[in-house]
Amino acid sequence: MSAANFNNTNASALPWFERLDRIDRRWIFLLMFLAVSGPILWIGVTGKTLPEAPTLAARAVFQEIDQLPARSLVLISIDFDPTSAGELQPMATSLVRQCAAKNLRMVFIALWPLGSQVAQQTIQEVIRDDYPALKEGDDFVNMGFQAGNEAVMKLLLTDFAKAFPKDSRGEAASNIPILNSVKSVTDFPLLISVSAGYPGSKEWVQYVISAHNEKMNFVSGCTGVNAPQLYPYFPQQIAGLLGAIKGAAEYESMVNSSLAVEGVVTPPKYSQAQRRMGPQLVAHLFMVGLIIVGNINFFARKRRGAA
Amino acid sequence: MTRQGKTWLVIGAVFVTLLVVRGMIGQGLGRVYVKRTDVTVNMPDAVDMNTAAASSSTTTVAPTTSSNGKPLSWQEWKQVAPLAFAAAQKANPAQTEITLSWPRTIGLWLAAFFTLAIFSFLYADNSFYKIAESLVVGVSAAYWGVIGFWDTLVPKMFGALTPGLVKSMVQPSLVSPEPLQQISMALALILSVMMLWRLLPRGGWISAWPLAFIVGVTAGLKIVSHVESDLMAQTAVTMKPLVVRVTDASGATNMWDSWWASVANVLLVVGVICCLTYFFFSVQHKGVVGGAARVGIWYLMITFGAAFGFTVMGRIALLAARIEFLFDDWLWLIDPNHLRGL
Amino acid sequence: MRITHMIPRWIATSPSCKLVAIFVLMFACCTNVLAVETNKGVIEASAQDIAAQNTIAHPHVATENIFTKDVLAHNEPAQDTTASLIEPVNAVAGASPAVANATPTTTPVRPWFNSKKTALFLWIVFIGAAVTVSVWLAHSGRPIRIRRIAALEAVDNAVGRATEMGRSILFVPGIQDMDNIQTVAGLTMLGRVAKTAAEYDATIEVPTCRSLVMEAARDTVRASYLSVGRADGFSIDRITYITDDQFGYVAHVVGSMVREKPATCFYMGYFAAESLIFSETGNAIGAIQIAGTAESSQLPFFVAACDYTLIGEEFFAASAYLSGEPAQLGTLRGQDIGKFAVGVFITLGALAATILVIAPNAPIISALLGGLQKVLGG
Amino acid sequence: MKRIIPMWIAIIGGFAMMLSSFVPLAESAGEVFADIFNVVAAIAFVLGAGSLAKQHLEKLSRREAGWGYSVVTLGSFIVTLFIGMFKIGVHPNPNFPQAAYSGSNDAEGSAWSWIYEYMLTPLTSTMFALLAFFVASAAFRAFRAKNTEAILLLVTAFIMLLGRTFAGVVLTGWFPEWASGLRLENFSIYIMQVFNTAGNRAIMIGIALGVAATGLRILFGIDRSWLGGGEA
Repeated sequence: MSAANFNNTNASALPWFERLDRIDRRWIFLLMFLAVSGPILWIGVTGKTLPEAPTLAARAVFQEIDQLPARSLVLISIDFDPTSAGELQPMATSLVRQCAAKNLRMVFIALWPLGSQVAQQTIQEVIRDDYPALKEGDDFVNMGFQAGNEAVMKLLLTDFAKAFPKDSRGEAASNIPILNSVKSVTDFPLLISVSAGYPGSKEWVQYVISAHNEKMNFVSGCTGVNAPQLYPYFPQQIAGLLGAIKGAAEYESMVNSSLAVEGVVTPPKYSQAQRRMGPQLVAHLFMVGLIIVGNINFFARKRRGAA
Repeated sequence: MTRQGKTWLVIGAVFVTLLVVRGMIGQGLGRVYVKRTDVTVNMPDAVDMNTAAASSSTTTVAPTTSSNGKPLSWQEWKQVAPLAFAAAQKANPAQTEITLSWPRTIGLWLAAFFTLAIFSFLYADNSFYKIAESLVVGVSAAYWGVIGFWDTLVPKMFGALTPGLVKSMVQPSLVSPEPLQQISMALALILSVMMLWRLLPRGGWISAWPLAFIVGVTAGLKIVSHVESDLMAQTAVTMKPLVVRVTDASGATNMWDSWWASVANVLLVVGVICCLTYFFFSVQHKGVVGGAARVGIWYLMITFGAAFGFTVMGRIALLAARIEFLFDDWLWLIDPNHLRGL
Repeated sequence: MRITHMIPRWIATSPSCKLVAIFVLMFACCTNVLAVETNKGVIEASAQDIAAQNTIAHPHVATENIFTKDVLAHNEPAQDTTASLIEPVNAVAGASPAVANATPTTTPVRPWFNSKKTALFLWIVFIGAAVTVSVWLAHSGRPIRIRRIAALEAVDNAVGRATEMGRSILFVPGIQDMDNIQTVAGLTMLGRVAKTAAEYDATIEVPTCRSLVMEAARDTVRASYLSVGRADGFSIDRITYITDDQFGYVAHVVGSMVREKPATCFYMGYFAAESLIFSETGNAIGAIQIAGTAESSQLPFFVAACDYTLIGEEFFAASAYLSGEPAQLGTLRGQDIGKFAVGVFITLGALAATILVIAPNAPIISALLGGLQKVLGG
Repeated sequence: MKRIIPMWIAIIGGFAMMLSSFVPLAESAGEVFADIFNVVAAIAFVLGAGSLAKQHLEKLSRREAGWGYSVVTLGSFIVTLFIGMFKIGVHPNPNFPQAAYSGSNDAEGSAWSWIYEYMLTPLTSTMFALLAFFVASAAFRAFRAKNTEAILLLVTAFIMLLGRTFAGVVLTGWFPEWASGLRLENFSIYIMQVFNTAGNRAIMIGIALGVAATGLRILFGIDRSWLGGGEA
């Protein structure tokens, strides 16, 4: 049990800042656990969430989808797997919900092997459960996963059916009504990518969007890690950007309020991200506290060292 | 046992006690309910099969299942919320449509065990973690092997080289392969055989050839794509005016906004140039170059700080998702999705 | 057989001649291709342009037109009551339905060279030439002074430390396959590190995330041990495949880290989230850690938690730097020439754009800016 | 000879690929290569599986410390492989019942999806979630205001941490309209769009040049360390 253990034998003989500096990091881990689990319990029991003030990038995502005429084609690329679902699933859910509510026709693709399952789950959760009028093949279709990363994107530019020859039911692309008017990816006025890394939004911009910006718009939802790399593309190449769980919460609140019907409670599955902002806040404050304590400690040691 | 060890023991004991108490009150602990549906499909006649296969130019292989023309049926189970089970029981206590699923309930408890086993690594390496680690390595290695087989080899290689087989066994809707596809897959097969030559006692050096091919082609492809999308595109968008005029709706220049937009552009252009200077290898970082390189490092540090802050968000969301799994799906401590009651 | 044997030999022994030969060849191809293109391309280009203008000019309008038709045909119950249905009516007003049918039915003969990519081609030739000339100069004896890269100066010490402590060295070549150039760069680093390790008689462990990487790493390390005459010290079982799964791999590597306690850890290649899991675990076991990646999202974590980090371009320069060979160092100068050119472009472009803001009617400046944009593929 | 032929394969393959990007007829060469590569990588799994089996069987036969864990790894590997390869518990696709293997492994209720949902997902995503803890300890240990660089790093991280939550709104939301740019949530976006963009752009440009130089070193045969060692 010594792996992550620090030597604490003479701890009591040292001044406070030395002791703090050598603190067993497991205490930090425990506090972190409490900082996240406490708010989850609280929000889980009370059901209250923090208010969200949507920023420009998130508003743009909402606008892009909102301005499309009904029955427009939307290509939704699910470029993540369940390991990132904590951040990205709320975005995927709300994006699909807004598209379904707007009566847009959705084509799901996946460039990550497990993305196809994520798409299937999202379809089940949103479309089949809440918009049962939409028909698979006519209103939405899940084309499954294709290996090849950016090669698939390039192929999509020339021949959609070749890149995704069949859907998840095994139906050939030529027999799917929704794809009748689709020759290449540029036939979609809007591309949505929910991505956790490579291949994902950055590759979409590089290989598809930068060359065909005038034909199609692109909105992206991404993890916190990827957000810094994608902000440079906003708003020229990426028309709207949801960055991390914060972006998801902002967007979610916009979709929820736009689709709210008086007297009907929004299903709680549509406010996942907003619920996660509570633990987010406490954990961030905890991190800030850690950095401050670490620095007080550092200066105390420095002063003692200098004296 | 050290004092610290004792403290941790107490903390652990508190958690276990809470768990036991939780199990005894209220709705109990995590269970999974499923709803049964019967699926019946008609096997198409042999005639239909032949017409379907005749549309392709390739040879037809007889279907492997023997029950031609007969209806085929099986049962499927879909997961439902505990609320649905309660409602069904209330309506008809003898119903068998929605039932408790033992395999999935065991799975749920296993999943909770694995979650805690991995978290236990934070305390120290231990046998629970080792079990979880051994399992995840074994399962995931096989998992990706299987994915490679069914998602890559079958549709791409077998689909191109033995389309008849793939059509009859896996994917009747397979589009007949083009010659180019067949040639490239044949090449892939040759390269793969060379690769696997290593397993034979002699001539293993030949496996360097496919590797060399891959390395060379990767180098060639990446040179072009990086120069195009990173070097040229990023340089082009950095050529920004250092003075910007922002106009209001009325057409008048907004001095305040213009000033800030100009400052942003100046900061951007200067930043890119200074950072590039930092990366110079053949010039010593002294004098003007040294100064610029130092400013470049400052920019890089701000970049890293921003990325750090953003990443923290993501990481906490992931932890929150795992804790939600423990509290919601397993312990039934909270019910944010209203699956067990309103 | 003889000739085929001799040519590679000649080329292998005199790289500079080879480089020049290859570039002459490339230029020849280039001029040839351009000549063909200019002769043939003009008519096609104009025809294509007209066709393209027809189709591209109002793509949104055209598609929207189709959508409105669809709406009528399907007669779906509209699920939302927001005002978006008004929009297409406005948009359609300016368009004629014929636009949608204006797609050319015949495909023109494809030219030999994609004229849209001339700028890209020139850039690659330019960078290639910069590298070639630098290598050539380096070969002809011009001394090259490369600035210190602290992370790389530390490699020898870090390997030596492992030997002194009697512990192993861990080398993680990233989590991507051989089709990622970072993996290739990581393996070239592995070659250098393994060579040093072989000299110091330190053991080096390489867990890999991909089968192909395992094979390549085995070849690389074996050759490194051979090159210092220590073939007996090489063990194939230290380079193992774990699993393709990112976190399965991470679980195994951190588990073995706390058990084996390597004295030195190298992380060189493509990394994603595991960067911090590795480097924090390495920190807890007190290992010296040297990281290198071009993945900018992971750099902050390596910078914060490792002893030394190769940032972006430095990572690609690492193996050249460590080799100390003039030819390899020459390529670093080639990189610098490229950077200098980029700097000049940005400066000129920014100045030109600024002048255009102040004096919008300066034809020379706008021509200059247009030219710069064109050279950059804009 | 054993080195020279691979070197030439790399050189010819690389230059052919580079040129193919400019020839419209051969534009799809990259995609064709990606297909070939994926197939080779999928087949090379045999080598990886062999290595995995070998290392654990050796541990087992030598009864090394912890050989029991090797049994777990090997056992779970074989079981998963068997279930996945033969699509255990997967019904054929209702549209194509005549094809025995037309069903997808991912269908709900299959053994494969059980493994996926109850083993792979909790194990891997919890591993991922460990990062939240490591991020905290790294922040405590490494974010010390030692010099200008460190101060910039930590102040920026600070602004981001506060600006991206409700705390930012509480702390600076009262700033008047003319200073709204200084509100934490807006200021953090400003940093992203100016400083972060500048830094990332320079890194990207540098990487592009680094990739080009690395690629050219390989294609010119200057760097042969990937083939093993200096001399050809």
